[in-house]
Amino acid sequence: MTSATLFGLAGAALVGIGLFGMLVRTDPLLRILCFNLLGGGVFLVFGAVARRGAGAGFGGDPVPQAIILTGLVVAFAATALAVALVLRLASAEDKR
Amino acid sequence: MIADLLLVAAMLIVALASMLARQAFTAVALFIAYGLLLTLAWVRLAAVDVAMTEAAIGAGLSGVLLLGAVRRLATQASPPPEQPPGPAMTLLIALGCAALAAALGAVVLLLPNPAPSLAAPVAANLPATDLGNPVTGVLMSFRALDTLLESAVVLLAVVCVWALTPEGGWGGVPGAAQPVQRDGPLALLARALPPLGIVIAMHILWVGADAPGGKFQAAAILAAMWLLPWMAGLVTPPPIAARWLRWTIAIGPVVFIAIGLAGAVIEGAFLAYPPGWAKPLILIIEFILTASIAVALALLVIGTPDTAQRR
Amino acid sequence: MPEFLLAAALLVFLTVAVGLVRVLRGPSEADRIMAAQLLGTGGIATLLLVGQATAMPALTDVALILALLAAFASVAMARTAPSREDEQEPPA
Amino acid sequence: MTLLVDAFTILAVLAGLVFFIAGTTGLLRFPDTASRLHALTKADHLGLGLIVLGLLPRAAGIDGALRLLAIWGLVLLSSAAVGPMIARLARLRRPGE
Repeated sequence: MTSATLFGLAGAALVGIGLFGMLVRTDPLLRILCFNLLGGGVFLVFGAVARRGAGAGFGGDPVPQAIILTGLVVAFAATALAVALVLRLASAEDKR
Repeated sequence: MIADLLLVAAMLIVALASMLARQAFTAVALFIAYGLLLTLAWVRLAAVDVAMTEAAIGAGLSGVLLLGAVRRLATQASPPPEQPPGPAMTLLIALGCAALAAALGAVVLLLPNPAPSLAAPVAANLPATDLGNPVTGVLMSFRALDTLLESAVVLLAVVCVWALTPEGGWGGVPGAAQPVQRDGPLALLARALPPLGIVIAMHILWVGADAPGGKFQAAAILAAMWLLPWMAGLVTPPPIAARWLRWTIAIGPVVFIAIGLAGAVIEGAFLAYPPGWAKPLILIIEFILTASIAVALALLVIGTPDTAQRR
Repeated sequence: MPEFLLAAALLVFLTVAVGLVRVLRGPSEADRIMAAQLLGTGGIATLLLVGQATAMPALTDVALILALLAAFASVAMARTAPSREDEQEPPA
Repeated sequence: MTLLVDAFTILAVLAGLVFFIAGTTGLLRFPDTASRLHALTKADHLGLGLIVLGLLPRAAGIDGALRLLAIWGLVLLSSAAVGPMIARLARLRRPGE
């Protein structure tokens, strides 16, 4: 087994772990955290695809790598919005 | 290979422990460790640009964002907890998640051989951009539209976070007030680190054209260097009504679109760069986007304006 | 020489990975922060050794970012924990 | 000359490794938070410092060496700032434990 496959399989397992946490945990903050664990898994699977596409003197296919990079930033933006929603919900609850 | 197995085992254990942690703080501490391990995994996958972004955003900014939320929620009455699923349901969910993971694993094992790759076309067309880093080439030229949309997503996220402002707080100072610490270890770091961090961010941005690095990594470092003095209570963020603040986060996408439209007029395609102008135009976009994204990322961590804290 | 540096990198990583037990077990927040910090430092050392062994100077830049952001995350952790000191710590 | 440099690197990196192993052992085995903090800072300061020292003569040019030193300086600075914060945290918690 190549190390790309190994990391791809790890990514698949992380998707499972993250999804389970999102469905089972009840604390909204921990759900957001599990969403990020899941995201890491998805990116790793894609990273394995990029590594397998190594060629032309590059260690990996630069196109999926660039898209993972974009994805990381978008995932952060989504996380920040989700956290802001949770905090707003808690402060609304606080006033009641 | 031994190193990879060790890394994968550590990653899975940390992820599992983070998912199962009883306290939010423990979960976030483990999540930061997970980000550090992922950084090493990206290096092993020969994706150094991604490793840098993971170190800056995955381990750094995301962790601090979640920690800030833990801190704020600790002082507030939390909404009534939801009922967790019962044991039978939990088992069912576990089986479903395991099936999904197994299916994804099968996909990984059944990937076509030889792997389809765009590495060769990228290598063939990279000289036209005068760039040495293929990932920057993809981000700024071959798939520039994705990067443009992404910068718009970050801007939109800031607008959405601001839109959650409670009644009467609009236009105020974003985020919770931070306890002021004029001296002590945090103030020391908040004063000593930013000058060094700004130099490093500029270095990462500059080498990004030819070596791993670039605007996202640089922007994340700059955001962290603004957040440190904010956490120490040494600086107050500008009120969100400030014009210059709004212009700063918008100018990156605006310049990107303007250069794209100029390409449509001159070269006949949106975001097409005239021959010989690719590198200077890319560098202009990168520099301006870095400033916009850095401020936007920091504002995302700082959060929604509070009614309690007004100018 | 590259073989020696790679072996050293593996050993450093193995050591800090064992240190992860402290993040898992705690018992106090301070212990978890320390273990996370050790992982950061160990990760930096690993990156530097691998970068030198495989002639990838860009890994030094990754280590540089890691050093900056790990410091940032560590102070955020150390600052977040005390606000919860009145809470009961469940036995680990 | 290269032999000398190699010997220097091997010695310094090995010494750094010893501090990493000692730091982790201390973190795992020491009975209370304060002594564990003591063990951790040894790994942070000396472990990484010695590895940086060992790699310094092999660095690519002045800027490579500067980057290595900057990394060590950053870790020293952050450790110096986080150490007291952790110690305060440990002291605050002690009565409750």
